[in-house]
Amino acid sequence: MSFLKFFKKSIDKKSFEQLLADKEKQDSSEQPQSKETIKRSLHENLKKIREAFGNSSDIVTREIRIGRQGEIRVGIIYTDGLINSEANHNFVMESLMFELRRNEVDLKDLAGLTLLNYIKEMVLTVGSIEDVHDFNVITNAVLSGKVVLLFDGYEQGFAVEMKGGKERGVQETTTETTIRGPREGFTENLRVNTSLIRRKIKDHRLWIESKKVGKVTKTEVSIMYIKGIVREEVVQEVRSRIEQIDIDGILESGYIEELIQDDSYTPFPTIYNTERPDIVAGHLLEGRVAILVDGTPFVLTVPSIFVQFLQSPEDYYQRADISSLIRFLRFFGFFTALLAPSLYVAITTFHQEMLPTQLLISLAAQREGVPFPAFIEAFLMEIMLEILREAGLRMPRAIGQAVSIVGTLVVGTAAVDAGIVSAAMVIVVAFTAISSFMVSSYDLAITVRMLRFVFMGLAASFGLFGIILGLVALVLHLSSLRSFGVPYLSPMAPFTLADQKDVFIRLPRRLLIFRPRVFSSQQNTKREKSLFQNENQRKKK
Amino acid sequence: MWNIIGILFVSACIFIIEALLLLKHKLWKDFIVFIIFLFLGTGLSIARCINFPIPNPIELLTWIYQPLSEAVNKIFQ
Amino acid sequence: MLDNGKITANQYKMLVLLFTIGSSILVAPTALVNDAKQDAWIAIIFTVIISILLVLMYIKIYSIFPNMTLVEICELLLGKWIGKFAVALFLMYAFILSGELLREIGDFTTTQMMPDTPIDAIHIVFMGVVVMATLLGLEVIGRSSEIISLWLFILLAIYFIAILPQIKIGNLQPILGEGMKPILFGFYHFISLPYLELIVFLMIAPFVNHQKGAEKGFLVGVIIGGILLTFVVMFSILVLGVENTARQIYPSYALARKIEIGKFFQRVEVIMAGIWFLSIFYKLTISFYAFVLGLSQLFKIKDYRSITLPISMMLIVYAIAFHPNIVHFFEFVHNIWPLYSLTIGFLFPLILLGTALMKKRQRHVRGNR
Amino acid sequence: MNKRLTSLLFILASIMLLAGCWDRRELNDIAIVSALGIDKVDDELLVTIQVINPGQVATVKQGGITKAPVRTFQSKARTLSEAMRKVTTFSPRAVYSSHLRMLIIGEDLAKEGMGEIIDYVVRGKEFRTDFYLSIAKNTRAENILKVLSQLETIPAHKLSSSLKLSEKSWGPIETIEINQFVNELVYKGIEPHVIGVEIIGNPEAGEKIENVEKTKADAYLKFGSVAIMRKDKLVDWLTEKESNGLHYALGKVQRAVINVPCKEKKVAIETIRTNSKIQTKVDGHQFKGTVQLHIDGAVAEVQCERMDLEKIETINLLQKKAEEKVKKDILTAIQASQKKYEVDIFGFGEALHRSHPSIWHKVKKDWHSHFKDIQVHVDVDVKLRRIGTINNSPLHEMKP
Repeated sequence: MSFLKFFKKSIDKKSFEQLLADKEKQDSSEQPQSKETIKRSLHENLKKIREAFGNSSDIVTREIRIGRQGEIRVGIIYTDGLINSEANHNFVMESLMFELRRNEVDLKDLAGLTLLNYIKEMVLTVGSIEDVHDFNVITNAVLSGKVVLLFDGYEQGFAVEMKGGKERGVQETTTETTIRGPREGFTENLRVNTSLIRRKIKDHRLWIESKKVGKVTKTEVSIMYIKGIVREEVVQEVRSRIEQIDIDGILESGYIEELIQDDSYTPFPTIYNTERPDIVAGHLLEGRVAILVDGTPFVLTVPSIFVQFLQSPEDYYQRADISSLIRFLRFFGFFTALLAPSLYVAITTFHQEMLPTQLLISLAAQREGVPFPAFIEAFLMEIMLEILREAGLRMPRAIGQAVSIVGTLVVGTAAVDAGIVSAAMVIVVAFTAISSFMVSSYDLAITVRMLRFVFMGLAASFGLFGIILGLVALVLHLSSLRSFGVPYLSPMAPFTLADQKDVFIRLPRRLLIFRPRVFSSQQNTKREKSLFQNENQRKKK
Repeated sequence: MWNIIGILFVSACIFIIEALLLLKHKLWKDFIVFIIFLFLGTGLSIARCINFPIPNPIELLTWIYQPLSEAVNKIFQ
Repeated sequence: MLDNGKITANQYKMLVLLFTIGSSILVAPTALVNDAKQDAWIAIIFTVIISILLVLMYIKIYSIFPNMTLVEICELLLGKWIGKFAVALFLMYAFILSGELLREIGDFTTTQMMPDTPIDAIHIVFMGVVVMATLLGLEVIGRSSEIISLWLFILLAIYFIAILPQIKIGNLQPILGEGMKPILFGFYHFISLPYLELIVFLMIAPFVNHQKGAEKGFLVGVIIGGILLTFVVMFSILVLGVENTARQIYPSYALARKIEIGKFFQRVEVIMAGIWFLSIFYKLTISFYAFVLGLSQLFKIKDYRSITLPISMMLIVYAIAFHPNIVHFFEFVHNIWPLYSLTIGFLFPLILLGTALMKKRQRHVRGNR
Repeated sequence: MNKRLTSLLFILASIMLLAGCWDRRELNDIAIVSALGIDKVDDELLVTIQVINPGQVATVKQGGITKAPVRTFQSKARTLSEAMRKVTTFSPRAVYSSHLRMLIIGEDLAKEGMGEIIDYVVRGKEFRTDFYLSIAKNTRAENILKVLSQLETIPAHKLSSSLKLSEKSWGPIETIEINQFVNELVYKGIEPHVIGVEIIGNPEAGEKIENVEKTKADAYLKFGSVAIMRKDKLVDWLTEKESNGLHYALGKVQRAVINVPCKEKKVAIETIRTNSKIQTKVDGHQFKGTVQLHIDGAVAEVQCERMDLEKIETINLLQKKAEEKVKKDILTAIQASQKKYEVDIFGFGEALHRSHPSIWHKVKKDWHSHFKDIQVHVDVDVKLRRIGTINNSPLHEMKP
């Protein structure tokens, strides 16, 4: 193993160094004007900015005059649609144009301040203002929803935070619905999303680190964790993996997911994504790290383990006994979704002796005249099902309904009547489809859909023997996976007795005192009190 | 015929997978041992396919232990 | 020492357990009942007790050299050349064991489940998964064993509970009707089949992350495995009867055929096949792993992974070439294997232990001077 | 690492998909055998298989009967395997016998010795051991298999389910699975016995579908007496009384009726559960057998007048009479087996083995001759627990 590791490391290192070099080269070639500071002449500056944006119509560059006689010319630059234009009118332009005139301020003598400081400190009634000197910074500021003010005769400007514009509000999630539980879901706006979590966890130890990722898109990516609960190594790992991302664009958290996951040769999701703030908050409290990406409502949490893809937030909102039962049902659903068609194929074509006689006779009667072998029959039906599902998904919602009805009822019945498939097969396929909806995570459900075909192939060639071997191989593969250092199958393998309270069953809350040991930094309890105790202990050390 | 081609194909696959890795790291000793065993494996497989007799350790064991085994069985009968 | 990752004591325990019941769980009743008739269950309990002593010996060796595999211990104690020779003998044992196990899988599958499938195909496919496990390394094998043993326990529980209604107590009588000799004969065969083979665990023990845990896990695994096997043998006699059990090639499978609860829960002998496949998979994987690892240590190469695939080719060939037919296989297992196992699984570690203790004393004496 | 595994899995997968499916058989390619009949004709074995016609069974369920729900195929050969293979030459589908329900042996074959067929049935992977064994009384097995049945569409299923049912509710009948038969065949302390099946009515009419359409069938099958065997050969048929006694002694009776005489009429006692124990003791050089039988029963029917069921004496009397009745049956059976047939169907030898293994080893060689002289003591204990939903019979107070 050692040499393999070494091998891997050396490759990583090499490529990383190379990447860095490439990056620098690219940076220098793409943005030669990067170090350029702004000029004294406003006119020139505005012209330059307009050129930089190629006279894009949504970039507004406006020149106004302020002061009693309008002696100072100010350029206002912003992107239409990205800023809150009302606030811009009220707090920037009005302040500049009216306040200065109304108060009859002598711009030559400003209580000992320079003009710019005066404007910054006494005129502009907005929250965040940055000084800018650089064209590059200006373009970035304009693109991220800031209003840039340039003053004629000064080599300095202001970037005023004025984010706004049309955005989707906080709505109910459509991908992860629950009967009981909060209705709100994340939006595309990163700030809104962090605020949603902040509202749930009102603690100063909830830390956020942000970074711009994507050379072209410059998407903001934040990692969020609760200091003191989270394992430092995991945060460090997340940080460094995000650091290493070298890509021109991040359009969705899926990009990040793919770039930072441990093992790309696996059909299983090793990073959890969710649209629900309550899930993220729960995960943070267990000691995980959340990765938020601007522009998508899907938030990633790491490390992720296998069982959590079969759990639902509702498990924690309902009574413990009901939740446990439903969890069992979900595991059952997972296995049926994975194995039902392959078991049917294996039993009816290899192990007929396993069927009760009456069942065998009625199955055989149904199969009279069916032209395909059971495997092909199952395969066709499964393919048809997948087509229907995908078509229903992509179609306008109104038509989708009709398609699914046509698909399931008409095609299914007609196929049986025409004697192309047997009725039992339709039942099996339908049952499988329903079961796959029990798998609470969509990512895992897709995996199951894919692996189902593998198992059908195994069943068709070796019957139950093949299925058993397939299952063993599957378990081996799952055991070899890790998610940010945490074994994917934990806490079952490696087995941790203390963590079993919240795996297949969920014990009542008063028994769930401890956080899962695989994620959190110490064996600290879920209760605040002891968290402080831990901090104290650390200080003593 | 086909199974010999199959065996050669599999051996070639194994060779490509492993040898490249070993050579890249200049693990000469590993490489030599690997090659020896690959030849052994391929040779044995082909020998079996053409029904060529291959040495069987079981026969050796039987030859060694047979008298003892008979004695033991006699005791217990 | 090669870097193979570490396994936990619990995983080690599960591996020992799976190794103990693997293969034996399917065929043990026949051999035992053939030897000891009604008293097979006494023979098995007796064997389990003796096997604890045997395992204590293995543990002793392990505790003297907690960080070395059997191959390394051997070379250290017996010197380079004698050591290498002894290692070669041990490796041959591991290789033959792996081959026999693979053959057993092929024989069972082609006899009971898929008579038309060529045995080579079964071997290749099964070996494929074993190779996958070996390549993934001990850590993965250990972790997966925890999951698999969970399934196994569930299946075993179903199996045992479902067979309960079929029991006829009268089948156990007469107790000790044939005297002690048959029991000893049963012991002689039974200790060789799973227990003496446990020596391959000395190749794996050093990779357990906790020495005391490994020692305890070894014992506990063997005892639990022994209890499960006792149950299987007892149920075979209680349900099938002595004559019938002795006649079956795969008695546990025949036993599972008797399961019938109501009209719906029947024809589930595949449960037994599942239990057996899962457990023998680990037995084969461990012995194969021990062989490949030992071989790589013998040749002092850096990573066993590079020779795994070629060796698996050889194993597939030998699985067939070892025995021309199933009768030859049974005769070998019945007559030769116990003695061979005694040599490698008992005599060989005994010599090692003796040498180790002697050297230790010498060093002690020298140290005193 | 992963590259290595991926390529390995790819190779494996391609091998599997390219080469797999040796054992595949589709449901519509197999002929499900429901019953197997074996006769001996001119030194050859005549095999009759009853094959289910699934399509037809399904249509029967929907109401219409057009064709027979089963087909029979026959072939003759020296060995069973050969005969079974030969069937394929005129059956369009592969013969599949895992769902066999009944194995019926012709009487001629049984008399000659049915040992030769046992091995095939036990060795074959396809034969599960859960089917029932039966001997065709006074006829050939093939004729039994040709009779169509009412209520159950598949005759073999009719046979096996009626056998199972009557085992529970009718004393003389018992199911014999092939494993039990083989065990008894091998074991020296007991001889096997097999239930017989016979055709009542006109056998030829039974083959036609019209047989099923009538309310009273022209021909139907009935289980009745027990065939006792010496080794694998049929010795004789027990009478109903004897088989009744045999099953009581073996504890095989679950629910049965004991008719106890009262005056000229009868009182019927229904057994609820029985529990029997056969033991053999050694008394000097004498073997002494005991049969202990406990029966829990209930009064099911009273025919005679003036019987006061409210009195404990009446119940005691009834118990005693029932005990005598059962004891007589058992003794008859034992006597018949000892004197008439000289076959130990009760398993006294087995009981001896269990209690005195060392003595058994000495006598097992000629247990046969020892068995004849065993003194058997039968001890029956009947307990009447209930008397039904009324206390005294209306007959009790019927006007004289």
